[in-house]
Amino acid sequence: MKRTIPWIITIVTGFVLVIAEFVPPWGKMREDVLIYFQIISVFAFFLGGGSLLKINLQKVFSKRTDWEYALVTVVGFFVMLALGLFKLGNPEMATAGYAADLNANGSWFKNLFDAVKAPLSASMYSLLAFFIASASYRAFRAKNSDATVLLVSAFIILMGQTFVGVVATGWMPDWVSFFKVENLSLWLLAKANLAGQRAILIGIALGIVSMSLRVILGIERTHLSGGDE
Amino acid sequence: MIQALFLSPVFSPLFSPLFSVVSHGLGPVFSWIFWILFVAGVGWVFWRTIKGREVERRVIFLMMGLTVAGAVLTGIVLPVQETVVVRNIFDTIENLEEGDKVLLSLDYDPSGAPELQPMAIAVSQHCLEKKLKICYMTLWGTGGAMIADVITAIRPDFPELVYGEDYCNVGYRAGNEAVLKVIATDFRKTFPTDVSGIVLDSLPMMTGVTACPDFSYIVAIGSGRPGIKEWVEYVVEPSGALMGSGAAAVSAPQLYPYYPQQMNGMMGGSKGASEYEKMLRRGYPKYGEFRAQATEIMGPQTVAHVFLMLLIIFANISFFLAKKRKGASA
Amino acid sequence: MTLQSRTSRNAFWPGFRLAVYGMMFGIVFSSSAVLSQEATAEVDNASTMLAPMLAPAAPGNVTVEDAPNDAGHAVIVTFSQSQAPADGQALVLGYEIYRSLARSGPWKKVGAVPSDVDVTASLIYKDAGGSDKSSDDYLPTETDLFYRVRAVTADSTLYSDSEVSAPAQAVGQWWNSGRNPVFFFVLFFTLLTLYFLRVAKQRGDSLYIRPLAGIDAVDEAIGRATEMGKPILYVLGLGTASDIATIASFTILGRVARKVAEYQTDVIVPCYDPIVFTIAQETVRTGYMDAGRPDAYRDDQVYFVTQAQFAYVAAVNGTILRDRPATNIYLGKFYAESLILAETGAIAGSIQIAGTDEIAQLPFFVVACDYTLIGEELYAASAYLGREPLLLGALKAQDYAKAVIVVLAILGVIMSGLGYEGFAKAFEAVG
Amino acid sequence: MNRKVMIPIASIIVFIGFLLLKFDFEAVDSSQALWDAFIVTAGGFLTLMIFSFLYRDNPFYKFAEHLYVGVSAAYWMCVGFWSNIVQQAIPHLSPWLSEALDQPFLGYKWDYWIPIAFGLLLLTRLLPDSLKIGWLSKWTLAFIVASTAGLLMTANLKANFISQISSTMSLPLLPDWTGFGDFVSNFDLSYGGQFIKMLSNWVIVVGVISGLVYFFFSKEHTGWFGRVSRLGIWVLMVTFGASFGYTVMGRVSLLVGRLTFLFRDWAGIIS
Repeated sequence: MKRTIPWIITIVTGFVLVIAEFVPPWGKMREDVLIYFQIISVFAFFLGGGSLLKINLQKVFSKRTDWEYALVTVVGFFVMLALGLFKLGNPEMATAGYAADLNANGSWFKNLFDAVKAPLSASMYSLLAFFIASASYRAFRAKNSDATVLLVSAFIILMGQTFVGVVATGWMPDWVSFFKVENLSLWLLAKANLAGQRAILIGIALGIVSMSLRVILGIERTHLSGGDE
Repeated sequence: MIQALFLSPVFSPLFSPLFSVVSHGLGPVFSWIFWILFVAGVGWVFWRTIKGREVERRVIFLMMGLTVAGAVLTGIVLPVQETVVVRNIFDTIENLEEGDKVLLSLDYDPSGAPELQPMAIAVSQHCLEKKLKICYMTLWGTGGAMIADVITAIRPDFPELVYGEDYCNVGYRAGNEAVLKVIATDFRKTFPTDVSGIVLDSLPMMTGVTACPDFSYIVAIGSGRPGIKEWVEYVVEPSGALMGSGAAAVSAPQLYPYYPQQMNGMMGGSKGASEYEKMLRRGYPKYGEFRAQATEIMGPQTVAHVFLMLLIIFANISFFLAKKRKGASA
Repeated sequence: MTLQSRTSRNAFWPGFRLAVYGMMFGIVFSSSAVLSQEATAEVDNASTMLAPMLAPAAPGNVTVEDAPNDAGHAVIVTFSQSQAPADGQALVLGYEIYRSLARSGPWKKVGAVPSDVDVTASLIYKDAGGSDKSSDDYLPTETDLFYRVRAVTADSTLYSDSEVSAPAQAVGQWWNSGRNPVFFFVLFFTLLTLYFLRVAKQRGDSLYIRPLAGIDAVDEAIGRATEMGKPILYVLGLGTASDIATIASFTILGRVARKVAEYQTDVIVPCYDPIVFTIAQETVRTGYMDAGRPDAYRDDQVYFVTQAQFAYVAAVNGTILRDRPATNIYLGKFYAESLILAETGAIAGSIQIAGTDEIAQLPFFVVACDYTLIGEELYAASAYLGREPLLLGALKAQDYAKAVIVVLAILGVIMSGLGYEGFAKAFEAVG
Repeated sequence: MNRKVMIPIASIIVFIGFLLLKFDFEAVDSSQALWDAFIVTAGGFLTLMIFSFLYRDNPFYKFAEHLYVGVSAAYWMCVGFWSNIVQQAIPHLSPWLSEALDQPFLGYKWDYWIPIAFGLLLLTRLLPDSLKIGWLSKWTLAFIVASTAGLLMTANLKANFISQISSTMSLPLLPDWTGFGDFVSNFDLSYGGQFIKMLSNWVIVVGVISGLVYFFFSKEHTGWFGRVSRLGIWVLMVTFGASFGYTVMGRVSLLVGRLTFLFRDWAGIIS
């Protein structure tokens, strides 16, 4: 039971979805399966929230190192959850009741989002600007032929996006306009880049098809491994 | 010749302390301090690298911060060159008929917003100018807030808009690819109601919309997964819907294999956004220079690019010097 | 014609009606700019000539066919347009399509098509109805349907109907022939995979796989961590349990856990996805068990962080700087966080091994990490390490499929060069 | 008092001071005004806390990190609950629940209980291990993995495999070819010229093929095979370089966005 039922579920679901691609009358069934998928994926969020709470509460109660910070996590979690689940301070509640837009302007949920989550994720993301600078300085060196090719191609694209490059090659006559930096960088992006992207894409697509095939045929069971079986 | 170069619109803001073209209120003195610090810093980094010593990471961080901060404070604005990839999206919308429906999917969160929000706003404004009807949706949980922000931003220009007739917002559904696969054939199965529980059938603009191809144009603006790639794989490929996209700069190169067969245009990063803003301003002059968000970003970005190129050059000079030294001693 | 000029004439009666029609057509179909040019001409006409006109010529040749490759409930209506207007005849703006279950009616309007400038061109309308009996636009399958096309003008009293079409039925197909190329490839690849699985089972691990630098470095890195007495950080990325990259990464994690247990060091696995977290726990525990040291496994080695991208990165960054792992291994799905992680790792001075099939992030790993598995190499790595017949066979099948593609691509290019476009066309899947 | 108490208290005082500075005392709607002040103040402080990581790990960063983790998990739960459970499932499950949550009831669909049941099975993971029913979540897992596999398989084959191959095949290797003489006499290196067009197509075709050769795993990369695979690596490196260079743009614009917020909204030093 612990092994067979998941196996049957896998095979049935997989086959429905693949065969529906080729057999039009099955289209409806596929839609239904995918609607189930949409609803189930929300439970993964619940599982996430639950696991987070479990781990952090354990930390707080056992007063492990940094338990104060775990407390911050727990408090943040509950405040956000309360604002969202009860739609507190939502101006649309007066007319629409609980159907009000969760993100209505002025709702406390949206306000807290703007105050805490938005700046945190934007700042975290913008750290990349700094890291990209240090990575360029540290790692972009012409150590060998591969690194040189990488360096040159990145450098041309960088030049193409600044006026420096445009000014530096602006003197070129029309019959060698290919070597003007803006053209060269566009060409690298649209042609040479495309070749590499396509090669990787085809390889990955094959890998995905192969793995999906093994999952649907019930050969690959990594995701079902372990546990108390 | 050199004088002309300095006075050209490209360069003069760089020398804003000299020509006092400062736009942003801090005044030339502060800009001066920034640029002096910048030049001194770059010089120092150069000297250190030539001497064969590594420059500490924090110094690089600081320099990067200073560069961008200086550029933001002085408010450099650079001319934008249009490309056909972006032009295609603008033309498609320009050629749609009044009353046509456009699906706008905002699949990003606040972290990607500096690049992508300007695209969403510019495309929305353009559609509403053309009296097209917009349906907003998102595949990201955080996208709901982004849609709310876009609508807040465009409302002042279009006070007469009626919800349900001119635009609507169906909001978010979890399920990533599964959402796309279903809406490609049946829109209402996934979105029976809009974001505040109103049945879609009762929204006048949604009559006749049963699946994605019923929209005259789809613009997917996204910064990751699920995003444009998934739109191509699960909506455009099977249903043949017409799509344009706005991509974060990081994913733009990866999306080139789909252009122009599967999507007829693409805005890449803030450059793409600023091109679109430029086209919009030319066609509809009421969107003045001062409201172009993406265009404001382009100036600092260029300065940062120059800084990065300098870093790469310094690093390689030092690398070769070190190799030579090693070669000499060996 | 711009929008302003159309709306400014709204006050004028014929113009108003025209605008209504125009909008109607606009809503139903994204028509060409040509239509609006026609309409402008008509506005001027109508405003100067208020005298009643004659009805336009009727459209003809209404033929109805079943729409291909669907589950029924749709037909395709083709008809020829009205002839160019003769003297006194009103200009045709567009055509309305009517459907009925009987030759005599009642008729139900199902859609409209704008007229084309070139009146000799025939027009096509796809009538796709609902499949739900209770729905308003239900279109029955395998029932006789009759169609009639009406040419409409700016004046609602001036129109003319076509002859009623011959009866036709919407039929559901059992096979979508437009997707044949996809189907054939699925079939081909399935057989190929099954064949090589058999071969791999028979021949065991004698199948050759070329060594991958990144993977050879893993053992070395574990040894280094042991010497330094520091832990190893294993990041599974942002993928879910159904992502191929994550599944491949599980295999490698199992192997790393076993090695780590043997060498008596520590492995830390912060997880992004709650489901991935549970599987990772099992994998590491099994690894420790295989190494014969189940007692060394602690529950807090593998822990769940959160399901928000940058919150997760923030936490992993903290771990890197606080625990200072000797080696960081990033294998799986990665997005924007790739460079943040890799650079923070470089600050901490760790050896870094990365691999992902997320193409946009590969450059950052290539630049900032010591070893990088590019795309498919990640999948291959799990086969190389595990040496399970299953994975080896699948990899072999992939390689052969690639060989076939390379040959086909070369052939295709030559064929196109020689002018046989059909060869490349045969690979295009429709619908 | 030790540092562990002093620093948080001092931070809170500074924060409240800043909040008061940003508060618009003349606003009509004072609760929204307070929120507005809070959004700007908190946004600025949290941004600085994250940026402090660039110097080194510190308690402020740690605080921001942990707050972020908690808030984001709850955010996803709320959004998912309202969008998929309330708006998508409940209108088809129960008229009573629909009314209680102010949703329209759209008719029974009994099969919608299936995903709800599967979802609840998934949550058995949260129960203590001693109950020994955690394995039930494998049913859900099987469903999720199989659906994704089914979706990925055909979509990838079509968009990323067959379409990509066919568009590589249909590239003409001799575009605008009018004979060798014409080619030589009109030869130039202009961007839109014939030679560059030809070069582009050759680069794509050869690049794709050599790239694929690099991804051959069951053959040793030696001899001519090794040389082609070497070319493949170079193609990949050009690709990575191009991506890297192009990405710099996006990354900087994010920083510009943040700094503009800090300077304009938070510190108020630019207009």
